[in-house]
Amino acid sequence: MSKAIIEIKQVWKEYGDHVVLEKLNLNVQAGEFISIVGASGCGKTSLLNMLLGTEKQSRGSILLDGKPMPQEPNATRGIVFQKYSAFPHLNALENVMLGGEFASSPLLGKVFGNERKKLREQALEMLTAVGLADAALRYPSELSGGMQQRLAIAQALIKEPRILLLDEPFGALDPGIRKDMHKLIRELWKKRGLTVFMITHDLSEGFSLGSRVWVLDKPRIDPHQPERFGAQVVYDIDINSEHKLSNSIQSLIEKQQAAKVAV
Amino acid sequence: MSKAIIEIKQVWKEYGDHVVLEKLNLNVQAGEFISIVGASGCGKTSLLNMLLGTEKQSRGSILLDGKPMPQEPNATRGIVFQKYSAFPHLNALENVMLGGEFASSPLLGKVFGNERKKLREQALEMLTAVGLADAALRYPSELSGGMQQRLAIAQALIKEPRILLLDEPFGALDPGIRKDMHKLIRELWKKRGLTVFMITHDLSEGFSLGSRVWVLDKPRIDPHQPERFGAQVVYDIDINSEHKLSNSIQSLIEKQQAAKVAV
Amino acid sequence: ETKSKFRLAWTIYVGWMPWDYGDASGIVKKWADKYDIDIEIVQVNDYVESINQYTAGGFDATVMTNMDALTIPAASGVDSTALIIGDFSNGNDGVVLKGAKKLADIKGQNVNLVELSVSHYLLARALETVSLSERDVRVVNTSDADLVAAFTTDDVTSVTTWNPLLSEITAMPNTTKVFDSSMIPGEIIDLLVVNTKTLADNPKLGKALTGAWYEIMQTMQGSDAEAIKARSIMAEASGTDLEGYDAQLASTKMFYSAKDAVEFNNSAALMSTMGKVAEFSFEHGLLGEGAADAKFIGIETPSGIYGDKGNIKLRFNPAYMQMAIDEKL
Amino acid sequence: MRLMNSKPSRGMRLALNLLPFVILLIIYTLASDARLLENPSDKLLPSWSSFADAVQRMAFEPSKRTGEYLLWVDSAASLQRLLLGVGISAFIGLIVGVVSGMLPLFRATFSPLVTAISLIPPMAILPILFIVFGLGELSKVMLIIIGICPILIRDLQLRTQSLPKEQLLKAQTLGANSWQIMIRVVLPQVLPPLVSAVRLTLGSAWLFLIAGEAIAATEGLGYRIFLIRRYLAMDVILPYVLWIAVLAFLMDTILRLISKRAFPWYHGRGADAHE
Amino acid sequence: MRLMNSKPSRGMRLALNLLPFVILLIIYTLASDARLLENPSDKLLPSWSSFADAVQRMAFEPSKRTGEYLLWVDSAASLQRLLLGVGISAFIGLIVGVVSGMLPLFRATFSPLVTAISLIPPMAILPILFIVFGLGELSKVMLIIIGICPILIRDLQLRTQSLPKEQLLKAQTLGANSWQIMIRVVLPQVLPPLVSAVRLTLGSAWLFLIAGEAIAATEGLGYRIFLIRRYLAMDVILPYVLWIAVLAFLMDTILRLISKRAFPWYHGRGADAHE
Ligand SMILES: Nc1ncnc2c1ncn2[C@@H]1O[C@H](COP(=O)(O)OP(=O)(O)OP(=O)(O)O)[C@@H](O)[C@H]1O
Ligand SMILES: Nc1ncnc2c1ncn2[C@@H]1O[C@H](COP(=O)(O)OP(=O)(O)OP(=O)(O)O)[C@@H](O)[C@H]1O
Ligand SMILES: [Mg+2]
Ligand SMILES: [Mg+2]
Repeated sequence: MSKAIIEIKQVWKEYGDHVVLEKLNLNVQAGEFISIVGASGCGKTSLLNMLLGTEKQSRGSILLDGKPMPQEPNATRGIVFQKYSAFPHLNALENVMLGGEFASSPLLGKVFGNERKKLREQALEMLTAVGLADAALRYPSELSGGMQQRLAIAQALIKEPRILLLDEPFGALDPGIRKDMHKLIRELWKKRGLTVFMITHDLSEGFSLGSRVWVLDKPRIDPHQPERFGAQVVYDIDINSEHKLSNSIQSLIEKQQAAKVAV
Repeated sequence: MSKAIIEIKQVWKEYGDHVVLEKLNLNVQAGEFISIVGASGCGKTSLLNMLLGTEKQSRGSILLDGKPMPQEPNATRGIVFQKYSAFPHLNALENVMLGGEFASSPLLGKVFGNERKKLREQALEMLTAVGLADAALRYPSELSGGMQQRLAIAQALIKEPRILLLDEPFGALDPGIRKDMHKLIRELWKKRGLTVFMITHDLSEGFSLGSRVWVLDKPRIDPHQPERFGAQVVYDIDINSEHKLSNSIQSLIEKQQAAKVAV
Repeated sequence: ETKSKFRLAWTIYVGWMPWDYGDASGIVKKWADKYDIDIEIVQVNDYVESINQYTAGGFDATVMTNMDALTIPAASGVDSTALIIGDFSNGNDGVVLKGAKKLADIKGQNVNLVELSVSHYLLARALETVSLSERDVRVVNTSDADLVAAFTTDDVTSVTTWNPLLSEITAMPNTTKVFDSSMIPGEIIDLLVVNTKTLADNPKLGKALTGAWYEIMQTMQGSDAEAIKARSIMAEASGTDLEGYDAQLASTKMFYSAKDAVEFNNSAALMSTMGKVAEFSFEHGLLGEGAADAKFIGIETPSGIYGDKGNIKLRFNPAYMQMAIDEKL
Repeated sequence: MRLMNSKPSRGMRLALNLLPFVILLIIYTLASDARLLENPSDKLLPSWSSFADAVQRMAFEPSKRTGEYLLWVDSAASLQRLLLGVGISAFIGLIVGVVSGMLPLFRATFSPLVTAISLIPPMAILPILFIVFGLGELSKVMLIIIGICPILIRDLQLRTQSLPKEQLLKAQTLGANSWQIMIRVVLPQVLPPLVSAVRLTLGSAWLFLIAGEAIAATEGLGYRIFLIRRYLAMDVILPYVLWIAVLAFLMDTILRLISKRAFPWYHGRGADAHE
Repeated sequence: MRLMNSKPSRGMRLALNLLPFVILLIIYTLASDARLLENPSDKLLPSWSSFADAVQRMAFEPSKRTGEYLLWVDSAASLQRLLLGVGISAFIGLIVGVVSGMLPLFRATFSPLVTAISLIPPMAILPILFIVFGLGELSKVMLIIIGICPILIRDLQLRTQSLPKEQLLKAQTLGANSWQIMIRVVLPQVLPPLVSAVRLTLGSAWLFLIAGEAIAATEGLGYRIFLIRRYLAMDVILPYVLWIAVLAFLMDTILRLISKRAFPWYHGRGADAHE
């Protein structure tokens, strides 16, 4: 078995007295597509934030390539949020070029002349890959929700990050458009050998896209002090090898989930 | 055949030169549940607005119980929007009581004493019916998206409208929560003998809830002047009598729809 | 028309502080009661505003200088009478230079002053004495409230102003008072001005005010305990102390007795002074656009009429002060 | 670590908060000492003990002339004018703003007029104001009203117009008439923005108050500052200015707390932080 | 039909827009006629022909004393001060606001100071301003800056802080450092709010300009109004006030158009109507 790209060792996350995540022990290989599902507020975003580097685990350690995770976001980890992902003051093309400009021009963050031409071509290529070639000169506010998410993905991928983090990337989209986005993200993942972490509220989305699904939940609950215990990964399902098993678990979870929501 | 509750006769809707809807001829019986589906911008909301009375048809006539539709919203037609439906400054209970208060107190719009107690009881009953009894004293901002929509429905139903208009009522909800809402709305519709018009982007939602589905689309398109022709009801599907047929049509539409969206 | 309620406006200035004392001590009320009328004494912060209000009809009587009486109410067609001549400035207004020692050095400097006020007039008269004209300096309009602060800055090198600002400024190091009103005695006169028509219809007002004024004058004069107390109150109201107020009085020629005031009123000098003032005002456009020359507005004095007899708008009428002398009040 | 990501700890933050004030105080003390050494009767930068004397005199000793404690008399007079002016403006702003926001006919008639009035700097029409409203309390209160009312009206009108159309439609389907919608749906919802708008205009209100008092008053904080300005009595002016700042701060804080108390639905965790 | 639902037609709206102005004009004419009948040299409510004369004199005839066309000289002087003051304030507001919004360390140090300064009514510290900055153009420009800069700084800081956190994170994952994020992500996005904030503070800027000119100047619109007040020449004051309103309106309109032109992404149909 190859060395894991990410190792999560005995990680706890607490906000003051409130234990959000407890005792996580997980290894992720390069090229995995991990779907993270779980009830609202169970700590999915907190986990992603630790992988992004904007929050620090309270205990334990998270390793990237065997070294401690950098405590700040950087270009190794791309991210796509549910919204606000693209910069509204730049058109689609400029949004995608921005990453390159940051790298080439430390002072102005802006390049000109030949270098610009090159960046432009790369960006156009990327926009074509996500199906936005025709909308290159439009501002985000002129794009539909789905197109904005494509743009956000293109923007993240142009830096060729090894890890892509997605926090409910399709949560705000209509079902029809979601399906197209699924196709897109699956293609990009396969073609570029990315390691993807995707949070979703839609179980079927999680199962159909992921190569592995983490289900976050609290195994123990103290009804008087619900904040005493944190969530753990209660199911860690490898889709490829256990497809049969997962199906049955899925229906199980769905029922559980539905029961919770009805409250 | 009983007299129709709503008759739409030769109705056109135009904004300036832009023909949105053309030549609609439709009759609706009391107690029908009509799902309205169609591409974005095809005129679904315009149609609903004419039924609500906030917009007037450009030509033709719309009759309610054989009389011209009142040109203003009133208590015969309840409405639930995708969002902003509840009043943020009132808690759930007060939101539901408001309709009764308007009727009993023309001057203050507020009642006190015994009358208030009675209204309160009715409102609590209604909140219980939509599963919000426990959240009666919470403000809308403290409710989840699904709970807010339940509240909006409760608020509309307390006036016992004969017609209920829903404009993508569940569009902003997560899939799990959507399912509960479907159950709720189906129960309420059956129990109260409402006539329901529901716009949705989700085809399966439209077909599973409606007793009748209207598919809006432009039968003719002039590629150079796309605004010359308006949308019509290209399919008018009675779910109960033609369930078999509708299934095949559904898959047909889904494909069509997907193709359009992909652009 | 006759009425029984009157309003008098006063502003803070050494020669007008007695009105505040008269209000606080009840002297004014006493005299008003005697004539069975009501007189409200109102303090206004902003001097020009008080005259504007008088001109617009908001006050029946207001304190002002002879020049402002001509250029504001009279020029606006409001027929006004100088009921009481309280004092004239005798060193209370002055031109101050920073560094330089003599008036002629003012040439080419910026002079900060309240434009179109008596300071402006004083400056013009001062310049005449050294054969300069206003073209040889640059007048910068500066609000009186900020003149002292302004003078502490480097770009202000010369000011023309009145007390108490003048004494604040001359107290600063490296300053010289190169000209003051004692060199043009009797030209800057402080008056109580009453609307002529109101006065004609309500002689009681004139009597009550004149009576009250000379009783106050009597009280504040000298160094007995009551006078000290009166002047202390006036001092505090004008924001200074007894010592400072007495210093200001020293450079003011107060007419404590009605006799002196009437004498001054009847002198021929008054008419020639008003002639100079009228000419200055005309040159500066203060008599209004309709004025063809300095004599556009008639000024009536006991020694004759200056200007247009058909358009008399300002009257120096000693009748009521005379009553005070005759003890007919 | 990027500079934008480095956050001071609690104690550190407090220290940083105070730092500029401490530096200012030190600079003042040095400058004042230097000036007073040169000219002991200098009034420009008084020593700390002169400040203490002046405060003692203005706040805790009766005035010789009237027997009043001047600072408190001035504060009471100014606050009364300010509260009257702001209160009346808020009331007018609320009523006219809401009616104008709700009724297109009313809006068409009055909105351009309000815009025109709001363009005129009240300072420019001060002379006219005093002539029209006299020199009494009315004119000072009116100056505040004319200064801030157009702003409040326009803000409230905008807030009313930007209520989701859906809400007004919903209310109509609940059988409400225009009046009921106004008092039960619109008014309560624009109250919190009204408080915010009032907080924002308080600064201007103080300005107009001081300008008005400078011209015609016999007591008040602005009056006193202008009266003693002639003597450059910085030992009184500076404490007065600080006192005004403290009063302004207190009023702002009180309004903020009132709004938090009275409108929990507006400040609740759900509605994202309207500060 | 409910009153709130009845909208005036186009022609009707125009008529309603003009109605209050027409009424005001009529009232003025009647009042002026009545006063002039009583006292033909009354200056309080001049006749229309006096206005025409005054405008002719101030705008199109050289002054007897200086040979200058006063209205234009005054306008040029005032506009220059105003533009300088507002321009510098906008610049400082942008820089300090953005830096303070982005960097917690900077914010902790300077934000309380800015808040404290914003609480002090500039009118109250006029003497201090004069002493520090002299009586020249600088002090008038500084008065504007001190008056509106704290507002702009606080607004821009708030705007910067309320940029979606997601954007700043995204920029960091694209490899940007704090400086690059500031100039490529934050600065361009707060420019349109800066223009809005400047438009909102223009009213105050005019106020401070007029207050400053009233105190010490040799030309300027505020100077002229306060000078002429000495002889109650309403025939000049009123046209000057109107002229100021027109200038204020023009500046506001120009800023609005510039913003629309320069920031299409901000005013675009997608982003809901930032007026
Ligand atoms: N900065 C914070 N300080 C205190 N508590 C926090 C903070 N961030 C998150 N929490 C708490 O931690 C818990 C987990 O939050 P998190 O956002 O990770 O949940 P989530 O699974 O992403 O939920 P959702 O599905 O709603 O996005 C929540 O109870 C939340 O209130
Ligand atoms: N007030 C209006 N003025 C002019 N055009 C309008 C107006 N309202 C709607 N339209 C146009 O009419 C068409 C139909 O709009 P409508 O809102 O009814 O579509 P819809 O089917 O509800 O779309 P969606 O699914 O996006 O809600 C659109 O092209 C829209 O631009
Ligand atoms: Mg989350
Ligand atoms: Mg719609």
